[in-house]
Amino acid sequence: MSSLERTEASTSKGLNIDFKALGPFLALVALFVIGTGINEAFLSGGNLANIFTRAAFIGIIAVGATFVITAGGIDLSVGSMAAFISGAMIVVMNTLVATLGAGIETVLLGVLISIVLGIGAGAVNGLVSTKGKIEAFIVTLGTMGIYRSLVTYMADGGTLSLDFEVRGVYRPVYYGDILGIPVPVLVFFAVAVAGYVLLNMTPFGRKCFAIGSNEQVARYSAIHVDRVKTLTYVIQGLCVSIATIIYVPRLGSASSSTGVLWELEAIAAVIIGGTMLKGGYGRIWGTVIGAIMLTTIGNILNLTDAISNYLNGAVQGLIIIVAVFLQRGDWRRKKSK
Amino acid sequence: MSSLERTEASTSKGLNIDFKALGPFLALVALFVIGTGINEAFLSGGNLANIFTRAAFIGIIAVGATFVITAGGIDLSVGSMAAFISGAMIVVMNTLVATLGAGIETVLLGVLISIVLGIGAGAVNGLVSTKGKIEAFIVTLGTMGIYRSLVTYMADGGTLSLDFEVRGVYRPVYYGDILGIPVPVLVFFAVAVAGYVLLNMTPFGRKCFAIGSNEQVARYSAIHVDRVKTLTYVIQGLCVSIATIIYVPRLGSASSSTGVLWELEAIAAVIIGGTMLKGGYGRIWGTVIGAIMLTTIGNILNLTDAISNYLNGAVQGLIIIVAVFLQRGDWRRKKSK
Amino acid sequence: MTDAAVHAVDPGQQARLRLSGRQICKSFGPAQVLFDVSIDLHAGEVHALLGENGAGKSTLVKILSGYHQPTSGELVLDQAPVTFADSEVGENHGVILIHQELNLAEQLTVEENIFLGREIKRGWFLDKAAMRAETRKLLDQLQCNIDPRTRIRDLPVSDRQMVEIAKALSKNADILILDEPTAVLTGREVDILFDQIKRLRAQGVAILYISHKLDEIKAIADRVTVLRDGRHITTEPVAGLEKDDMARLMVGRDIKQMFPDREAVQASDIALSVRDVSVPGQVRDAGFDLRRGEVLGFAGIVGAGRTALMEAIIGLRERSSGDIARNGAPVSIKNLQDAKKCGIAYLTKDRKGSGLLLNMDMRPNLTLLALEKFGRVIIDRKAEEAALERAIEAFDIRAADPKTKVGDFSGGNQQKLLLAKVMETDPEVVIIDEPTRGIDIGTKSQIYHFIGDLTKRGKSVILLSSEMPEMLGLSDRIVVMAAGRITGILEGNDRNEHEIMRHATGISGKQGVSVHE
Amino acid sequence: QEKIKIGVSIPAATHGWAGGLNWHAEQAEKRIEATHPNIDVIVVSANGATEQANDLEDLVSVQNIDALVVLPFESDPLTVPVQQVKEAGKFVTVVDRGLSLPGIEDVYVAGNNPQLGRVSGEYIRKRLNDEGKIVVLRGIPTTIDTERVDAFVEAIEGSKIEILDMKHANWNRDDGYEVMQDFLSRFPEIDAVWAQDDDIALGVIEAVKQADRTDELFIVGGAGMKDIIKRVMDGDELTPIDVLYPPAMIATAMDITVMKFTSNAPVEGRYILGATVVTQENAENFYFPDSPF
Ligand SMILES: Nc1ncnc2c1ncn2[C@@H]1O[C@H](COP(=O)(O)OP(=O)(O)OP(=O)(O)O)[C@@H](O)[C@H]1O
Ligand SMILES: Nc1ncnc2c1ncn2[C@@H]1O[C@H](COP(=O)(O)OP(=O)(O)OP(=O)(O)O)[C@@H](O)[C@H]1O
Ligand SMILES: [Mg+2]
Ligand SMILES: [Mg+2]
Repeated sequence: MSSLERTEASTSKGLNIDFKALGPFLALVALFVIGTGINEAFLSGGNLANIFTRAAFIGIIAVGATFVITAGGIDLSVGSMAAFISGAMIVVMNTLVATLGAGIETVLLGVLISIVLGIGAGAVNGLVSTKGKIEAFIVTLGTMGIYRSLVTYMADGGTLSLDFEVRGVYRPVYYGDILGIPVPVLVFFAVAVAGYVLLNMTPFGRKCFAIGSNEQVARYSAIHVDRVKTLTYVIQGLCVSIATIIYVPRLGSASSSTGVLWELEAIAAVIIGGTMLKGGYGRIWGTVIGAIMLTTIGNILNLTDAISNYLNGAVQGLIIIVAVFLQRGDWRRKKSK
Repeated sequence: MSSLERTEASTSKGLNIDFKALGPFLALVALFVIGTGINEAFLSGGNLANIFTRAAFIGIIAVGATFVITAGGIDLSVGSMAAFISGAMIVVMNTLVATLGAGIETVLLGVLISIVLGIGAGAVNGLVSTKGKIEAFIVTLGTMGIYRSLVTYMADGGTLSLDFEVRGVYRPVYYGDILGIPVPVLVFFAVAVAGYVLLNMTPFGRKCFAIGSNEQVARYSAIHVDRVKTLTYVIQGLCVSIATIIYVPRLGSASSSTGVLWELEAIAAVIIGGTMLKGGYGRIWGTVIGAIMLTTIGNILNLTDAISNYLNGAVQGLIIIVAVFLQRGDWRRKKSK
Repeated sequence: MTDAAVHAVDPGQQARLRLSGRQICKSFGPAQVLFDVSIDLHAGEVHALLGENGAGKSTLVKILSGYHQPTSGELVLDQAPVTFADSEVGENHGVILIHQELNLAEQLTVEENIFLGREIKRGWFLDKAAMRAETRKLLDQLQCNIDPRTRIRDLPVSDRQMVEIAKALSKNADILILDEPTAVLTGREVDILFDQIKRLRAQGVAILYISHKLDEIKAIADRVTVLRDGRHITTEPVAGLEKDDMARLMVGRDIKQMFPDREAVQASDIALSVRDVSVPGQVRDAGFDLRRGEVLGFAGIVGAGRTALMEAIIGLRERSSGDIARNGAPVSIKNLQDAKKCGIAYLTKDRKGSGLLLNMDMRPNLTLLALEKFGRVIIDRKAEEAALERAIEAFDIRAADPKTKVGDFSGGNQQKLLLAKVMETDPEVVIIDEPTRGIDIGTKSQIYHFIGDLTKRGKSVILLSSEMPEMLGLSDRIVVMAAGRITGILEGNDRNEHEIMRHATGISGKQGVSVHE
Repeated sequence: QEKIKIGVSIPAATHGWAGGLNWHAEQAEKRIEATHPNIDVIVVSANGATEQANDLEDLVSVQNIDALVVLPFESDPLTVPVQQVKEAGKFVTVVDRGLSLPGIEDVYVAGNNPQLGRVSGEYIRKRLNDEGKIVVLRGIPTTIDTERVDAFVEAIEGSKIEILDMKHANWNRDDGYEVMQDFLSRFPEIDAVWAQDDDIALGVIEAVKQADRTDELFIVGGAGMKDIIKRVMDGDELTPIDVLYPPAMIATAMDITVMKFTSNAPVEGRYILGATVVTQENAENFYFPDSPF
């Protein structure tokens, strides 16, 4: 009898989970229907490619943010960090042209620098907040200012532009495609899969969940809380670096206005996707869909002139609220029962 | 013997609390010392009045944010809300000039509108998040876009400008002083005292603490969690409205760029002051000092020509981190023992 | 407490029926946990509720007090059907429940918690002085010597429980329900609680009392209702029942031997040796040897520093001095990971705060401590599932639905899961702090035998317990601590309650004056 | 001997043009301080109107400046704060965005936003022979943006030029790129793009290139960023002209203000800098490869 109960229970649970996981996906489908209704061009291959390619930046960063938030942290510095890393990459590559020429090596070295800086910047955020015992909010608010200042300083207040020859070599990383799928989308997909595996299938991911849901329990379970938390920031930094690597060849420039408010977008994508801001529960696929949703909303607004431009923000805000409401509504009701 | 131990524990606790409360204050004193070191004019009455007057805006908003955060919520919409309310006040007062003339009545009606809108906007944030069961982060991210769009729309993309005659009447609310103390500072002080009393000396405040500390426990203690949470947003709205009332006579205008990033500053002031972002512990005086600290940092950067403007953000970020580190360092160490 | 005083309802007083649950059924999702349970509570009577872990006791009392709604069935209060839409309505009708799990806001102080949601006001403001005075009075009534301004998170669990009791008492209950109030209390505190219960009974309060300690039921209850697997088994006067009868009614079989047989262990074979461990303000110069295959008991009054000592040994607390050796070789233990590598495992007494992730289901909880066993790169889910099945089997963990969040488990099943979690590391030395807190008598016996088996396999156990029978029945030797020091190590015939108390209170032993009779 | 202090208050370098502004201000500071040892220039930058008002207060109360050069973040909110500086007896030079009340400033060095819109509109009108379909990418919703767009619309009024849509690209390259991508998906036929600003224009260029529609349209930017000037100079078909709105105007204003303290000639009045059209012929005069803008 009890085993019978168990089977019943687990199947219905299965359905439940599907619903929960389906939520963001359904909201996304709804958006796509709206988009198509507004303008047929929405469903054109080109437009879809645009949406997914754009979603890649925020999405990759948001995958990192999913780790940080799942483990109970927050990182406000990602937008500035992206600007800073872009700037540093450009400066390095421009300098290297003189010695190495505008070849693959130069680009690879730029990429290397980006990864080193991303990991370093993430480690700074993580170590200062864990070892210094300062709230992550404050630390990353501080580094947000610092990284942005650094890029402004490097650019002398203006714009850092990548050498045009290097751009040519580097260009395919953004504009290229493999079997018709844009490279950034492939990278996004790869990062998401890696993130999924890391968060859901490895001891490290499990530890992130544990720390986010109860730090004390994690400590009593022989988890090196500080180390794991720091690593989540490092992963965030690495994700920012990857996003930057595909961002730089797009316009070949970086300035103090690069990446402004990306942190908000990234966190929003994470939360829309169902990850809990208080930590303890994270969902990479939700994040991916959250990022695509955000991009899609922006795209839809550009496809119609029915709405006054001045009200774009309002429509965007409304859609976000409604989408999250629709996606959460049902399982919440169940829970509160 | 066990009672002896306990007495020891409780006295040291008493000391602890003092230290903890002193922390932000000491950090502020350190900042003042730095300021004076850089430029003697820092301590001039005029400059100090400027600092405190400026701190009033962010400070008043941050007092409201202390309630929201203590009860475990967050409000990202305050900056946009301030812009929206400013805009609405200006439109209303400009319209009233035609019928009522540019007198006290016009200003008072403007103030009334401001309060109604503040309470209303706060209620919207609170109700949508509690009744709709949507994360406050998402709701207020949404309303942030909505309020800002509304002011842009009202201003037709430009600037709403208060009638110059009304400005004359309204002016003393910002520029006036009583016994040498600028009016905004007095208002700030009054709001802080009221906030302190409400948070620490009334059942309502107690409920905020309880909800932030453990919502389940609060619910089991017959606390109407949704109602109290909604009220914290209403209080936040009211505080934004009060801040707006003293803001409008300063610049006499509102546009889509009014109040940008004030939410970040307000939350930072709250966290710097020692309130916990996860809820359950809030401190109004800490918030007040946090707001003054933030303003002082900005002021100090204007005292010297030594630092490149491009690096302002970096210096600001560093000081925030260091200040919080100094202020937290000791009691944290005790705790981790 | 051991003497089984028998109480009957005072014949002169009409046993007035106050609250009944009729044909209560309850399901959580697909899992039904209560089947047609009925219960009557009379004024001036202590009614005990017995049942194994997961039998549905807590669920039933939550329904009686309005925290849950029954799926079917009804409540009748003073002959009239009622619905408690929420606990507030229940409380307004005088039904007060002390939860099995502590229900306090940890960041608030004692007085803030006691008056949470019903603060005393003067005008619009809190009357803090009045609340403090009232709190003081309540605590004094319970002979509980804590500062009303202490934050809950700084209190040991037993004090927290006393705060819960004080809170309930202050609500002037007509119908008071206590769900395992004594699981975390010391003997003295239990006596105090019983005095209060008797006082209330005399005042005509109807009391429903849940406990796994059958002594207590004998001592305090008038009638007892037994639940098994969510079904009502019987309701009868306690007077006619012996402890064994109750156990049989609960478990459905006889419990033959509570404790395992102990074999003598080799005194020279030292598994763990601890010297001069100090933790500022909590432990001073503590040292002892743990023999292989031994159960070493640690006794002492609350706050004696037992937990602090153990946590210091395994690196969860910073120690100012101390040397630790495993099998004669010195080891450096700086954190729990190190301790784990040395084959030491620790079971915390605070299962909610530091034991289990309440928002997750069983599987991640079970494997969290021994995660590397399930794959260093990718977690082997199959192995995890297998481990879970084994643990459910071995520790008899009963969850109506294995996917429920651990936080929704019955208290006893949480404790079993915690034990299973710790044992996943295959430790050589197990330090267990209050291992049977909230565990039913049948399972308790299982756990004792489990501990016995461990030692037979050459593992060593350190047992921290405030339950005297458990301490005496299991331990080969008993270390007694008082005020942060080890005051004596009792062996052979010295292992008795009297000696333990003398050492624990400092009357005899290193610090005190030795009085021999 | 006390130095003469000149405070310069400008918006922070949050977009390309403002970046240029900051760069020119710093260059001018170095140059002026080198040539006039008795003058100290203090440049402060603000992230918003409120912050700029704070800066003005600080320049007066702690730095005790003698003169102020201010490029208001927005005209309206800074009117009163600048007025207070004036009332404190300082010499005031206002740059680019005029104040809402007349007679406050001693010197006004004006850019001409409506003219930028008008000139751009007139060019597009002429080039398209009064007929065609265009899209417009606007800046950040502010008065400046509105002034430019209004003048632009007015300039093409009466022609058969259809504005397919206007969207805000916030004077930002990334936004320019994305908005243009969406315009390109939406409209199969676009004859010209008014990007209003060179940062936006750079994003637009990449989007057009990506969509492979470089042959069907041309782009008019604005401000005189070196990258665009270079393209104009090189005769790029995509960007035939640029309309000047040089951030260097801050340096001009600073120089004029210095004159007040170094020469005896009266310094006052309005200096209006026109929105010059940069073509391949004259581009060389406006190309400064060393500037960050
Ligand atoms: N909120 C809930 N959601 C799902 N299942 C629940 C919930 N609450 C209780 N249960 C299940 O109901 C059953 C009965 O639990 P209950 O807590 O009533 O047992 P109990 O008799 O109090 O046991 P114990 O002696 O261990 O405290 C358990 O299987 C438990 O997992
Ligand atoms: N004043 C206090 N501040 C913080 N924590 C305290 C305080 N007093 C007691 N505790 C906590 O209560 C627990 C008491 O542990 P301790 O080791 O002192 O006693 P114990 O003898 O193990 O108690 P028990 O008999 O309940 O196991 C410790 O975990 C300690 O952290
Ligand atoms: Mg129970
Ligand atoms: Mg200078």
